[in-house]
Amino acid sequence: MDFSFTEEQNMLVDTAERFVSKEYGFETRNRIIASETGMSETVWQGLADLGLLALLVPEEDGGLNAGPVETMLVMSALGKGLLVEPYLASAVMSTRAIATLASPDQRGEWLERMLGGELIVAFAHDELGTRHEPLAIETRATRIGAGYLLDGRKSVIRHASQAGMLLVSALVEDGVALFALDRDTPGVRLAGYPSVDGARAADVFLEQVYLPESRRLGQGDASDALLAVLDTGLAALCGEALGVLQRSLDTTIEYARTRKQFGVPIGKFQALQHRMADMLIHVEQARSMTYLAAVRALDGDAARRATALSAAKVVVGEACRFVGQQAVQIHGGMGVTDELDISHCFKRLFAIEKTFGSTLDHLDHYRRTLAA
Amino acid sequence: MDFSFTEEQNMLVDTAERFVSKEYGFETRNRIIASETGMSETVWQGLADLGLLALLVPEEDGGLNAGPVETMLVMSALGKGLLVEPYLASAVMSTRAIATLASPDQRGEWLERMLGGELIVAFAHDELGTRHEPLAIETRATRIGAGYLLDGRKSVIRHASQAGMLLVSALVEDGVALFALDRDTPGVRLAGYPSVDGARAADVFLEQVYLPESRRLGQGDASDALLAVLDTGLAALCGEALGVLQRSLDTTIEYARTRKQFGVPIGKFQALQHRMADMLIHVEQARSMTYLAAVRALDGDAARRATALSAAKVVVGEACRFVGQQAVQIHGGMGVTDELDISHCFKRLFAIEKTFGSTLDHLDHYRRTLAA
Amino acid sequence: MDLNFTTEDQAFREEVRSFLRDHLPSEVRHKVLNGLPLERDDYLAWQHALHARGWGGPSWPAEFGGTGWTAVEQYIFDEACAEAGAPRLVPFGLKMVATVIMAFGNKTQQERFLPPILAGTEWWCQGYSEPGAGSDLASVKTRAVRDGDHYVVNGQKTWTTLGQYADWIFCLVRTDADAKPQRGISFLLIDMKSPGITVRPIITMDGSHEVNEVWLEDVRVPVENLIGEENRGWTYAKFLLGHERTNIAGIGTAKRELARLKRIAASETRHGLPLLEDPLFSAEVARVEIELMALEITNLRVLSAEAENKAPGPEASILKIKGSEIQQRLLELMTEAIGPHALPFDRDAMTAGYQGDYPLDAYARTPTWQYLNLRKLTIYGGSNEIQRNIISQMILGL
Amino acid sequence: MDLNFTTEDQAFREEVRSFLRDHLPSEVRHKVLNGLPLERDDYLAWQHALHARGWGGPSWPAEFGGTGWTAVEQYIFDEACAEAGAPRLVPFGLKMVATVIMAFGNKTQQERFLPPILAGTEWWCQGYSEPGAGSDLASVKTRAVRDGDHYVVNGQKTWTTLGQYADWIFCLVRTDADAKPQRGISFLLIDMKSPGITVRPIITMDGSHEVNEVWLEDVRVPVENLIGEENRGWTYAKFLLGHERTNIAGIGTAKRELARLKRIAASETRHGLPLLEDPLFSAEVARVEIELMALEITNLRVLSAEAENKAPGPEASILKIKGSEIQQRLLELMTEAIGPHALPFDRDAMTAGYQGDYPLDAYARTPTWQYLNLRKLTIYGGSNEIQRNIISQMILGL
Repeated sequence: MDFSFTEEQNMLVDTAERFVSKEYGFETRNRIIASETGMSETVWQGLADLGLLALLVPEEDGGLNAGPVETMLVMSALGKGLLVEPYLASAVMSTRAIATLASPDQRGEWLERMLGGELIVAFAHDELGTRHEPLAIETRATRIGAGYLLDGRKSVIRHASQAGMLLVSALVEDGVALFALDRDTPGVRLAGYPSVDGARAADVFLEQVYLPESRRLGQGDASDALLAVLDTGLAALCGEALGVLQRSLDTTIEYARTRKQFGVPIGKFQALQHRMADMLIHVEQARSMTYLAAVRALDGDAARRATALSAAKVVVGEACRFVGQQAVQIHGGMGVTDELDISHCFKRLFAIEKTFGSTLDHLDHYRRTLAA
Repeated sequence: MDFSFTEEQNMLVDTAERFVSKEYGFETRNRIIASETGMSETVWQGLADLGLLALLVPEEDGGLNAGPVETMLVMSALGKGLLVEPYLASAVMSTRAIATLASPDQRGEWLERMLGGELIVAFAHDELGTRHEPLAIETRATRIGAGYLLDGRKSVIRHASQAGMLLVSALVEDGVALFALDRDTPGVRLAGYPSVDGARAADVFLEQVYLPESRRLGQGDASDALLAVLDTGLAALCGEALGVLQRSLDTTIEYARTRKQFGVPIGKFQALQHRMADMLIHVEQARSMTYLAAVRALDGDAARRATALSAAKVVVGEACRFVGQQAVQIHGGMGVTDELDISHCFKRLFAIEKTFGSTLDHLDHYRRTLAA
Repeated sequence: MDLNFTTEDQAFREEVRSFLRDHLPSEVRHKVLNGLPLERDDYLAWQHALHARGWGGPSWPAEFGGTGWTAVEQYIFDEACAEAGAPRLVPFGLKMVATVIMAFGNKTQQERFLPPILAGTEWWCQGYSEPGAGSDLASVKTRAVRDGDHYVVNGQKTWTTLGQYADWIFCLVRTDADAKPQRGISFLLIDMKSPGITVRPIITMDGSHEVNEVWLEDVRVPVENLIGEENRGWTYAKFLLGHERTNIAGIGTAKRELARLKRIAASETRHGLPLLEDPLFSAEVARVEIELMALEITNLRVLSAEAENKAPGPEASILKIKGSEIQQRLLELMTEAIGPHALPFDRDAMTAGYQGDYPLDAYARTPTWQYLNLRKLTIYGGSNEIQRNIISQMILGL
Repeated sequence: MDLNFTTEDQAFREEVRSFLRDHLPSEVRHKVLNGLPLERDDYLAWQHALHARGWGGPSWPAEFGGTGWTAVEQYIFDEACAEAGAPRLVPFGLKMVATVIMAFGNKTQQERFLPPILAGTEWWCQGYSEPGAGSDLASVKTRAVRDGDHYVVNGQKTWTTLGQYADWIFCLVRTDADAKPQRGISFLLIDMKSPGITVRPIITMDGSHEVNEVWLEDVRVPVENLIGEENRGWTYAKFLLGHERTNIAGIGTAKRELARLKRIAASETRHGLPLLEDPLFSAEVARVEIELMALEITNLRVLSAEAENKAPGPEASILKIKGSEIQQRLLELMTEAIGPHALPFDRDAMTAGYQGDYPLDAYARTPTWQYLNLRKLTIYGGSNEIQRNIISQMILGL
């Protein structure tokens, strides 16, 4: 049993935190989310330069081959900065999917450009009904000649409009497959919009999109690999949540220490004191489960892994809701304005709670395993 | 719309409250619950003398023919005294059942003795599985000659050992029937025990118990009447809860005003202040739903009535739990002792929450009606 | 005891409903029922319609041109309007400054200011809160110094709701700096067109422009715009705070939103079952529906006690606390019901005439911004913490 | 990062489990697993068994005859014991007074008092709380006046857990009435057989006799029973309060009770379905299981930080708050699971050898008294309100 981090891991945290605090201040972020593309090329290149985009890339492809613990640590640091760039989608989930499934040729073609910051890849898996059942895919890839025709709709795909390539999950004859799709392939239409948390997303409509065999990742049914990627994403998301939670708590404590009402700092009011104690408890319980999620993210037993990750998402999700709402409440009127960063934390926590299944979805999943 | 009570109703409250505060002090009650029979004949006779046992008896049988509002008011007053005598079972539910179903002969035989205090009647309906489904009866009455043979088990029947007669629900050929059973009828065995709240209860085992036709109440399927009696009981129970809740809140407020810690009354601590505010909110919401339960208790549409009563039980049940637990918590160490009345309030609130279906049972019932 | 309205009250409700069917502008109704943001003209259109019917002042006594309705009638009216999808009545003129002018203003002030409020031709906003004061309203720093026939006002107000539309602002100003905090405050009516007034928007986290900062720099206000006596403004402000209890819980609004939640939950599915039949989700809907049922009766009890002139207890605070929590919960459950569709957030798609290619079901477009927007409910109008303080002071007397 | 115990630790756990299988008396195990009340001899039998194995002092350093285990080993031991159905170790001797004697007692005191604690031949109780003091431990009123070679002690202690079995009591007494509250306090060891000591039971709402009032009337205590220096007792008491963090969350106990809850929920049904498959009930079980899972890791994190000698933060308070809430919730859910069978309450039926005709399934006999009994968890050992004060003081520093 060991909750300490290696020197390398601590350096990684340091690197990521320093980058965020230097390059990703509140004003900078506001400019980025208001910009045309909704992300910063400079920031993305900065992440590439620090090697952070290579985190999950295998060594033989020039990467760091790091694991879920490192991913969690980096995500947490980026979460503290409320980073809206496509790190989770491209550097975590898509990288993991390619590293797991893709052929050497494909890896060569994509990973180097990804870790260098040239190629952003969105992970286009979710559909209208996916939130509750990860394999409820309706998009179909029909074999035609030496390739496939894809039809379907992917919904609320983060960063789709910022990505050069999309990894699309689809039903094939022998199960589920992942396809790599250039965004400008004929038949692909994006309906884009901002996400509540400042990032960009889109629904992706696929109509008779032709892809050659070389654009399919791996052979046979990729369900297991897909689930593993989704769980990697969920564990990483918990890491991000932890960063946002910590920032929300710290900001609230600082506000309560300094903001005066009726002549005393509001942190002197016992009702608020106890609420902040409860916020801390939520954060610490979320931290514990985020650690668990990281450790279990590579568990080969998919059912056991899913149960542990559902448990983590429940605790993290409850924390997102409680800490987010109370942070705003304790900030009073200032808490609901766009001017302070606390409302931006609130919105990211709200979005995280709804991503990859809500607290209620995961509680429901977990409770169904009890009688088994 | 009118939330005031008539002069008669106010007098009734006054009568019942005066009786309780004069004749049912904490010490008296402690003696009663520790006594052999677990109830006081004197108190029972006192209730009879005040006419309170005649409350639900029809006028033609010498009673007051009062309705659910009067029942609620009296139950609330008795609840404030944590009365352990069989008022709900005998004077409310059994009286209502007899008044509704029994023949003139039967009414003549029983009601006069009941309102005079001579005859106590327990309502022996619940079985091992009844809590969730009121009509899930397994006790059977098989016709034999001019009578019936009863077999079955009634579980957690309050006051069974104190009653001269039991009203027993059983399946008959044409549905459900109620039978009046003297406690000493051959084949009846009671396994008695104290209830957590100081009252007495028993499981009632019926083995080949012979009853003549004259002991069956009414003809044909009595399901509707039985449900109506159970709902009358539930509405009355909400009334009792209200009395216990109010006493618990008042006691806690008084304790917090006077008990000092760190040199100040504990009621000065904001965390406790807010908790008491929440207790008050629970009590007031429970009061509102208790009123609703009383008003709807006679609704002829059984499904609509059941839904309203389930809603009431949810709000009252939540109040029982929150107010009971917080009252004890705010009393600190003193709250868990047998010496103060607050722990006795706590136990009665606990028992009420579990009676006639728990909060969760009723929430489940209610939610199933949403999609209908 | 009778939980039903009298026959007369029921007939009245029918009359209101019938009026709503005929005269509530359909675009406005559409916006309200679908949670779309309202604009100035939406509020005004509704006020004009009411005024045309003689219902411009539902809470006003007849002598000032109001309806003279009882508290019960006002409640019925409010509830029917909310359920039907009418916008709320903007309270700053109708319910706030008008109440003070009627109670403490002089004849001239009453004749000058009340009719345009009723007719919806002058828009009022509130100048109470100041930066950093939060719930501590008595810590007014804006100063008014007498200079001949004028006061010269300097200071800053904040959280001024819909101040960008306002023709007038009523302000608490400090006229005696040496008196105790609550003593030296006066109540002034100020023309928003006065030189020296600057309105700056505060954008809230949902992207709305609902509240403002109002800067007052050497603003000259004629002394005849002083309400009542100098230095007694706190009394008038407090009178107002204790006055409005009829619609504080928002029962009608909550009922409308509950119906909307159930419509959404009937459309969305989990494991192939409508969410309204999903055990865990439907249990949450049941909880809030039951809470609301209880609060409605609690509200009726308060009305009934008001009708009997019983001394007010902590009821107003109960109504505020539970009402705001229920409304927030309803929106939270709507965002839960639409799942990942709670994330897309395009303000353009939240307008009534939107024709773009936003790929969401119409019902999924607005819950999120409303959820964000309604965080304010537990903060403003006396935060829920302040309300719990009030309750505990009443019951503990410490 | 590694959430698993080391191979050595896992081997150690197996050793403890094996010992438990062979040496935990089966009647005692039966009582604990079924929530039946324990008696003096149950605790002693277990302490004797541990002592025989050399494990009488799991938290003691080897130099005093203890096991010399690390904090992690102690945790593993505690958890394995609790899960297997061993009684808790009565802490007043083993964990409290012994810790103080080891740290601040002199050689004579250590030799006189420690061995009988280890062997389970002398039973200790705690004389801290006084009537009316609640969580304000420093407000000690019991006075000790020096008279030659003795202190003469007068006063009253309360909430003295299992004092009816005790041979000795350790007391906080006031030796300087003029000093500030926390200054003039001394730490005395008092023989319970001393003339002038009266023990009166306090019956709790579950009908148990667990706590007592202890009256001291001119009790003469030899000065050699003073620990450390006169008037420095508060320092020793505080040292103790900060000392014990290993088992504060009760993870092992909670796991055992969770398993019991699931057994009950698999037996009881609603609408024909085992409660463990009932959506609403199983969701509640899931919630508490997940909370416990998180708390276990939080506890391990605290242990790990302790092993690295990191400065303690608010963790002990987190463990106390969540641990007590989880245990209370588990019992609450058991009473929910047995439904109306939570009402019958016959203390006689809650004894191991009961042969009467109590008509309840065995598993339904004890949850209610335990639910009542465990209300104390959020009150004693520093109430959860005090714990939240501690946390907020640490994070806010106000």
